[in-house]
Amino acid sequence: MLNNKNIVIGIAGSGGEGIISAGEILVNAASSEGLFVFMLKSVGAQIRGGESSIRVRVSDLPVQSQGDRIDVLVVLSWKNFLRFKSELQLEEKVIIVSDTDDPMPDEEIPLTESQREFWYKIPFAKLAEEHAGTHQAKNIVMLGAISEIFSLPREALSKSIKKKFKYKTPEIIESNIKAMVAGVEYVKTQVVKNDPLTFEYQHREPRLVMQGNEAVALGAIYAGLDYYAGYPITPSTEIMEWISRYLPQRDGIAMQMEDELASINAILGASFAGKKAMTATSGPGISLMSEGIGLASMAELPVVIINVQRGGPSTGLPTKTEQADLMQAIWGGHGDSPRVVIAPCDVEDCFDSTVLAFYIAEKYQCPVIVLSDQFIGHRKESINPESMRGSKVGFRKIYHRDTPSAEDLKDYHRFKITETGVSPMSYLGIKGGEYLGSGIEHDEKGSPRGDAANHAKMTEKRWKKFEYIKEEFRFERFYGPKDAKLGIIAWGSTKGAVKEAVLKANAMGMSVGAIIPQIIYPFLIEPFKEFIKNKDRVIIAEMSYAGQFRRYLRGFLRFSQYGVKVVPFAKAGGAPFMVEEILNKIIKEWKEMEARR
Amino acid sequence: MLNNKNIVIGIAGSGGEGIISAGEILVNAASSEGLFVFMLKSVGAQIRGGESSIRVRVSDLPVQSQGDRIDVLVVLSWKNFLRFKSELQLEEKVIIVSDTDDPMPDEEIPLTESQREFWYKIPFAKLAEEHAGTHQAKNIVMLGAISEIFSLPREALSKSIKKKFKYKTPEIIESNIKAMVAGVEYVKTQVVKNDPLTFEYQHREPRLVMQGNEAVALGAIYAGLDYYAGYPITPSTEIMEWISRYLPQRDGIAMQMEDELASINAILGASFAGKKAMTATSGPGISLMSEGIGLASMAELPVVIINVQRGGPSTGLPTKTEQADLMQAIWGGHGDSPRVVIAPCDVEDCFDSTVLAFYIAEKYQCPVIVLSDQFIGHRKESINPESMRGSKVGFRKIYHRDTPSAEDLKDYHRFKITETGVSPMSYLGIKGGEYLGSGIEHDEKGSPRGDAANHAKMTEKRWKKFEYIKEEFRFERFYGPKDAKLGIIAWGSTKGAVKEAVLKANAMGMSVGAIIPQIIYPFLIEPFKEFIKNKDRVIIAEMSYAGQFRRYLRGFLRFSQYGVKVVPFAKAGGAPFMVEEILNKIIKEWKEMEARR
Amino acid sequence: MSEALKSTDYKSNLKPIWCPGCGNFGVLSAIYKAFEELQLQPENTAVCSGIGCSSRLPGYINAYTFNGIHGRVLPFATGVKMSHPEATVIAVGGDGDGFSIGAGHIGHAARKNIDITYIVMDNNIYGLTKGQASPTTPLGVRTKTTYYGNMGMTFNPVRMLIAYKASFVARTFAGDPKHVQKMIVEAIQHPGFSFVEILSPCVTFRGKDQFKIIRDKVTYLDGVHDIEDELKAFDIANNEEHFALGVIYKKRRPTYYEIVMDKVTAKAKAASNGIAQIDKLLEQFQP
Amino acid sequence: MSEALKSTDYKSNLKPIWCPGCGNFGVLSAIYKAFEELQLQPENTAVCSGIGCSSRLPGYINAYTFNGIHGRVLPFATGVKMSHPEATVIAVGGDGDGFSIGAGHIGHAARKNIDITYIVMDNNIYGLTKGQASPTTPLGVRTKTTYYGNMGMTFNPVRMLIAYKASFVARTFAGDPKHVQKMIVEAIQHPGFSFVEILSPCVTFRGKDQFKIIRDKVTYLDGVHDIEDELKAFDIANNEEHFALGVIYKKRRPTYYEIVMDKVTAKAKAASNGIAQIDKLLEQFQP
Ligand SMILES: Cc1ncc(C[n+]2csc(CCOP(=O)(O)OP(=O)(O)O)c2C)c(N)n1
Ligand SMILES: Cc1ncc(C[n+]2csc(CCOP(=O)(O)OP(=O)(O)O)c2C)c(N)n1
Ligand code: SF4
Ligand code: SF4
Ligand SMILES: [Mg+2]
Ligand SMILES: [Mg+2]
Repeated sequence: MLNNKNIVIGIAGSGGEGIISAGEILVNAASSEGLFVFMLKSVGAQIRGGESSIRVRVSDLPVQSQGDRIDVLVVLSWKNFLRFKSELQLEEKVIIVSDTDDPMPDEEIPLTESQREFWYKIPFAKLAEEHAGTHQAKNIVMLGAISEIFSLPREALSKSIKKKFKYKTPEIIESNIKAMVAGVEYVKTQVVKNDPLTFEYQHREPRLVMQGNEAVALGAIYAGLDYYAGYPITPSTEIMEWISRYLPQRDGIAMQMEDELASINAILGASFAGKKAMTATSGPGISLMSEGIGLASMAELPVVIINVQRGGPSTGLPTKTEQADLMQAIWGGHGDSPRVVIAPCDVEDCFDSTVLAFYIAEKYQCPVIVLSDQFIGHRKESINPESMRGSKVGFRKIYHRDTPSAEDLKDYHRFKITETGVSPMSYLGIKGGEYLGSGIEHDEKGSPRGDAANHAKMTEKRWKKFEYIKEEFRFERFYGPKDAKLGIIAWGSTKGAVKEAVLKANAMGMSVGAIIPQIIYPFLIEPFKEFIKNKDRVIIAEMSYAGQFRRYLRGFLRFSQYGVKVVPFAKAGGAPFMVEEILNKIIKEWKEMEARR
Repeated sequence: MLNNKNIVIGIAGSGGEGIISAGEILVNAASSEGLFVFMLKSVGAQIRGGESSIRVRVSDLPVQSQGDRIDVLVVLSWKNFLRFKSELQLEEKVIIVSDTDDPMPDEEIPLTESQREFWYKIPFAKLAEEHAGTHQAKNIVMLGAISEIFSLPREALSKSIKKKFKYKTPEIIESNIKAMVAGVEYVKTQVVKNDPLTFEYQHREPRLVMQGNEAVALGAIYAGLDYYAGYPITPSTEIMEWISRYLPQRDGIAMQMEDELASINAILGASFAGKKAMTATSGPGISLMSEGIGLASMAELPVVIINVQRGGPSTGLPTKTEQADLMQAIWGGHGDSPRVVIAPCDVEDCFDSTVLAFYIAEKYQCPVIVLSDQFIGHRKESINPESMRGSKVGFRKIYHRDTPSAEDLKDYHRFKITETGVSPMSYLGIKGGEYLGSGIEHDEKGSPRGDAANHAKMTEKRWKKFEYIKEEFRFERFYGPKDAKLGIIAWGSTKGAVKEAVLKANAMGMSVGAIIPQIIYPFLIEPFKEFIKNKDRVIIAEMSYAGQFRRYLRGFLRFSQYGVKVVPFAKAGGAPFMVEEILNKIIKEWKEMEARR
Repeated sequence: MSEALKSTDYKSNLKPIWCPGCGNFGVLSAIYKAFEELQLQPENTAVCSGIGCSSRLPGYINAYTFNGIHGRVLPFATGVKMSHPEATVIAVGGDGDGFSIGAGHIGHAARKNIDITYIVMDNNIYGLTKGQASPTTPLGVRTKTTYYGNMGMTFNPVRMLIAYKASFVARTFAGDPKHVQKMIVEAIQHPGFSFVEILSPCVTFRGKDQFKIIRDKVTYLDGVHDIEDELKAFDIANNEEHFALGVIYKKRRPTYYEIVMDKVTAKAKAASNGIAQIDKLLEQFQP
Repeated sequence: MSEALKSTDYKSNLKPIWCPGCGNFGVLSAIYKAFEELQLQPENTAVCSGIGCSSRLPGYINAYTFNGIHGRVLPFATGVKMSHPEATVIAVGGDGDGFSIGAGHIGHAARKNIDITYIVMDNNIYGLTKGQASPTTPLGVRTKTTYYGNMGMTFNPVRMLIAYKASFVARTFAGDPKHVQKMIVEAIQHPGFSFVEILSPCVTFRGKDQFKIIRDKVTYLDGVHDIEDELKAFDIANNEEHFALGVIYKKRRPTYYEIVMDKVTAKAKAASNGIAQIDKLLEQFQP
């Protein structure tokens, strides 16, 4: 069933064919018309020349996920398409657009009759050569062609092309425009449209286009980041790249360190010196930071650590997504080391979660880990600009650690036991607030102390903050009816598919509710209790083979006390959930429930 | 109530006063008479000259713990005693032995009348000076004196003194014997015994005296350790020190590396090269090893990692005990990285657990973490020598990884998917078995592969081993009646106090059962189900403020399904549980249970 | 102007718990005096460390002090300095902390010329963990982990620091606190990364005679060699029979912070016409 | 005796996925030839690496190969070598893997004189992560993380290795595979820690002209300097205008394994009269 307000286009080819540029031009064009977009890219292990593919969803309505089925498959080279077979599935009623001069290797891609039904062949390379003077512009020819076939926003497209090449010579810009026009003209004159898909949409205010990693970087800057130290690692590196370019515009300092051990300790130093500090990394880097994060817990230093999760364990799948660093984020340190874990669920939420992370870190003087993942970090989404403008965020307050009063400074106790566990924090430059910070157990003054009684007292102090965090934050995301008997619990990037599946399921007549926490740890039990109390069963969907999220939830939530059946839905990462996968699970459980009535 | 078959002696003084030597002579003497001993030592943060104390329990019957009350308190210097007030509690009916010439600072130690009732003052230093020619021998005078007062094995004592000083000159040995005799004689002639404590025991075959860390080292050597790489860290260092001295006697190699990152990677290298390899560390070192342990999971390399836990987080309490590295051991890596976690519960079990760790590592080709702690690692216990002799262990088989057959080598697939998930492992030197090992996701041959389908398959392979481990091992330690309605679950070093408390509680007429797992992860659910199924409530006792063990158990065990109430009993570490603490908790819960009948 | 600070003003309330006779006492008193000489303000002074006997030193100083984790003092101090460039930032530690577990950081702090002073109390042993070999323990010496004698060649820290392009490299001896003081003062005054190796005996695990042994081996630099000549400095460092004490190498080059201000912040702010506001940063995401 | 192995026998089934023109191709082919020249037996050869484009190299070799984690190749290789002393053990990697995250390990492998060959394909950039600064990226160069130009001085690896007391230090250039082969052969033949820096251009992130730029800067050592003279070697290394290619320093000293066998295992076994049995080890715990 084709839905003309929502189109998913897959494009595959080799790295050198400008697949990703084409995708970017397309999403920019769509966003400037106010459409909703969602773009994933996927590249091979090869740095240059390898295979490359993108998946663009353009919609007149808000989109939650990458979309299940590919409506239009554009192939710039069949050879490279082959490597993405598992990611760009060929659906039955797919519409194929390929280069006339690139024959498909029949034996390897046995297309069915219905898959062959709508198949446009256009001489991309030849047209590019003829009209732009170089076959390199074949990606632009392609854009022109598909915009004509499916009625994609054409004007916006040529604006986007101009913008894309704005630092190039006028000749280059012009030849690319020519390439686009050549594509359009070719379709107009040589192609007979026989497929039913004609995209329909309303023009609205332009939206921003942003990657999850960029949203994190922006969030950090919005929250008042002063100091960044990091070490490159896929798929987090864009955060550092963006920050090292733009943080200096705000008088901040960004440093590339020699490794992650150095990065975490450098930001601890900055925090000790009174600054808002952050680092970003991925799995292997987080493992290396374990010791330093524990130091932040013990020395009660506010820091924000971004983990853009990738497939693991070890080096694992550096360019693929997974949700298997959850337990490590919560429990990865030696000793009882309190830290807060927050998980963004989409690009916009990367911004919000990062702002929130700084708020909690500074207010509660503890490390906060933000668990993003490759699926969010590397995708582009359209964003409502209002959600990020300085004056508009509002929802998230900006906080800077409480400093000692003159009274406090008379006999300063850095780790004074207070009702909330939070003690006023002095730092370099504050006269009278000098103290010894340390990773060794200490008393309220900061002096090292090894007895059990003091340790018990100070441990309690450090954990007490959690009670106040649990008090301060309650809201979690709920979808679907509250009184549904079937529930889904998921976290992070799995939200997209879950939300879409839940909306669909309800539209199909099932009653299903979902909850997606943003603050993962400490565990805000109330909303969960509320959520599960009237459920018959809940599906726990996650991209962790070991079912980390399920184990975690069960550690805190007595499902069986409420008579709720837990339905594990755990899979290894590599590819994000499809809406259909979740929907099928819902249907299965729903049927079982109905049968048991 | 004094029990004359069981005596707990506390000795406190300054580091230079030979407190620890005195304790060692005493436990050796007792063990050579076949008595059961348990000795804890505690030193201040100062390297030399600081305070130092020991607690020795000597018994005619097997002992499980350090003993709750101190029967005899020997004070070599009151000033230093003060620093141990919290560790060497003064019970009401304590018997005090102190130096006539070391006055007690009354204001600071307000002794009650009954504490003053039995108080022997003996001029230790003066007698030492007179009889041995140096006040340094006052610890030996003290030993003579208390052996006379309480009828401790005297003959054995002088043998132990001789042994202790066997590398010294005959003059030194002689003067120490004189010191002992002086103590004995002084008591005989000048002291009127008025306390009711006279130790009674039967002479038996001598027992060995060993520290937990030494038992680990021995276990490793018994299991066939070839290569050790490590970095010193309290309280694990003795393992490395012992191994670097004795492993070379067995043609093995022990290396001190530059840090823990190097240590873990070096043992991975050794394992890759076909050797049995191990490292030992404590909290901060384990945090640094997280990444390397994940590599072991991914590359399926057998290695054994010993973590002698200390108080945390961060540098924490380096010389104190805690059980708060549990979750990190299980979940500390990024990604789903299978590892086995084993916890010894006493000194003898350190040996057994290490042998078992090598067995599992080699058989299942995965990292195995042994979670000991400072409380076990640093204490001395008497051991039945038969439990460790080469020919007698028997219970634990020695295993060496399965190597590929000639058939396998024809087209060698290092990571071949098999029923058990274990694939024959080739290594350096085996012709035809050459392969690429890696931390990146790979296929059965070892070639890097990034697609989700392969990742799902290989992840399943790596985790499948767990099912077979769960099959192979079932036994866990049970104490008390199986049908008890009240249960306790604990792990590791908490066993001692729990076992003793359970035995006492049952003797007092309560019906309480306990279970102490040795293999912690994977979770062997059957014995636990069996254990909880008829319980009304279970106490979960652990030295982790955050209740890590409870969270872990709840993640796997549906207590509420069985209607079992979980009673948390979690405290921060620093000092191990006292039997009485556990017993009081048992009594409290028992009473509540009775009341609700 | 406030009153002059005395060396005792830099004492914290903690009492050192080093073994009697430990070389670190001499270092600590020299630091107090150096601080007095420089009239450092405690609120603008940070002294950081890792873990070790020597790493306990910050706790004894009245300033912003930090006793972090083993081997990571240099990155920590880097973060402090970059966040508070006008402060005096000092990193201290032992040979194990610095040259073993921390070995990966020194070169980077040096090549980046982070303006901190790094003081290593080198006692050729692991003191705190009670006597294991360190990277500077001489070959053949029996320690708790080298029962049959130490098996690795020793590091030559001064030589390494020169190779790393450190802009200030000095060596001194805890047995001569006046000289220690002098070196520390010069090191702190030097803009850029300054390294001071202090031979600071561990009397407990290396023996009480260490002071004498070292005293017999040291020679004082006469101050006439070309202090900017790396090759000469390397040559001086090569002599492991006699330890040359004094400033061995020194050259002024731009510090990391100077480069950042000049080459990064200035350019960045020019590019954005002053401090970029969020709304301005959002522009780049317009389609 | 079995038949002589050809360079193609060392090729694995994996096809290199480096960018066309990458310097590492030259290195790989030189390694195949060096292996042929030395007639290494694949089953007794280990080639290990960390992470990076260059660290992919082991996968392309038919031997026991390992592609571990970022920066830890030297400890891994150390464990391999000590477990299998008769094998040829080679560690390979990039400038980031070796000099940035792995910087803490080189000095220790060098001073212990572990008998492995460490080959660094130095391209002055992080290739695999797509173009960030490495410790050898020249000052001022714009990379993805140094938008306004690189801010840190560069490491001089050869100089560092000399300072670390490495017993064999050479430099070569991927643009001259014959020379690469020669250096690798000599390095493998050298008993002890041998280090070979290979200038190996990243054409994608440092530009295609790197080959030419480097070619213009290299000079070949004539083989007449005293190869055992550290000071001379340091002087040669100091020249960063012209890269001297060839063996810069080399001196035979006992390897770690030799010391262990001589000084440790021999003594230990003498102490226990041969291989100690468990029952014998238990004796020390008798009270
Ligand atoms: C990650 C980690 N590994 C090991 C240790 C244990 N440890 C503490 S201090 C130290 C070495 C101290 O030697 P050095 O730095 O020379 O200081 P010194 O005590 O000799 O002054 C070690 C190994 C630790 N605290 N953390
Ligand atoms: C712990 C960790 N941090 C970061 C990374 C990401 N990473 C992979 S390779 C690399 C740098 C590669 O540079 P280099 O070693 O010079 O190799 P090249 O690709 O240039 O050959 C980095 C930062 C990682 N894999 N692991
Ligand atoms: S152990 Fe050595 S370094 Fe540590 S305080 Fe004592 S003498 Fe000083
Ligand atoms: S990115 Fe550079 S180093 Fe990596 S393969 Fe390409 S050219 Fe070679
Ligand atoms: Mg030291
Ligand atoms: Mg590189």
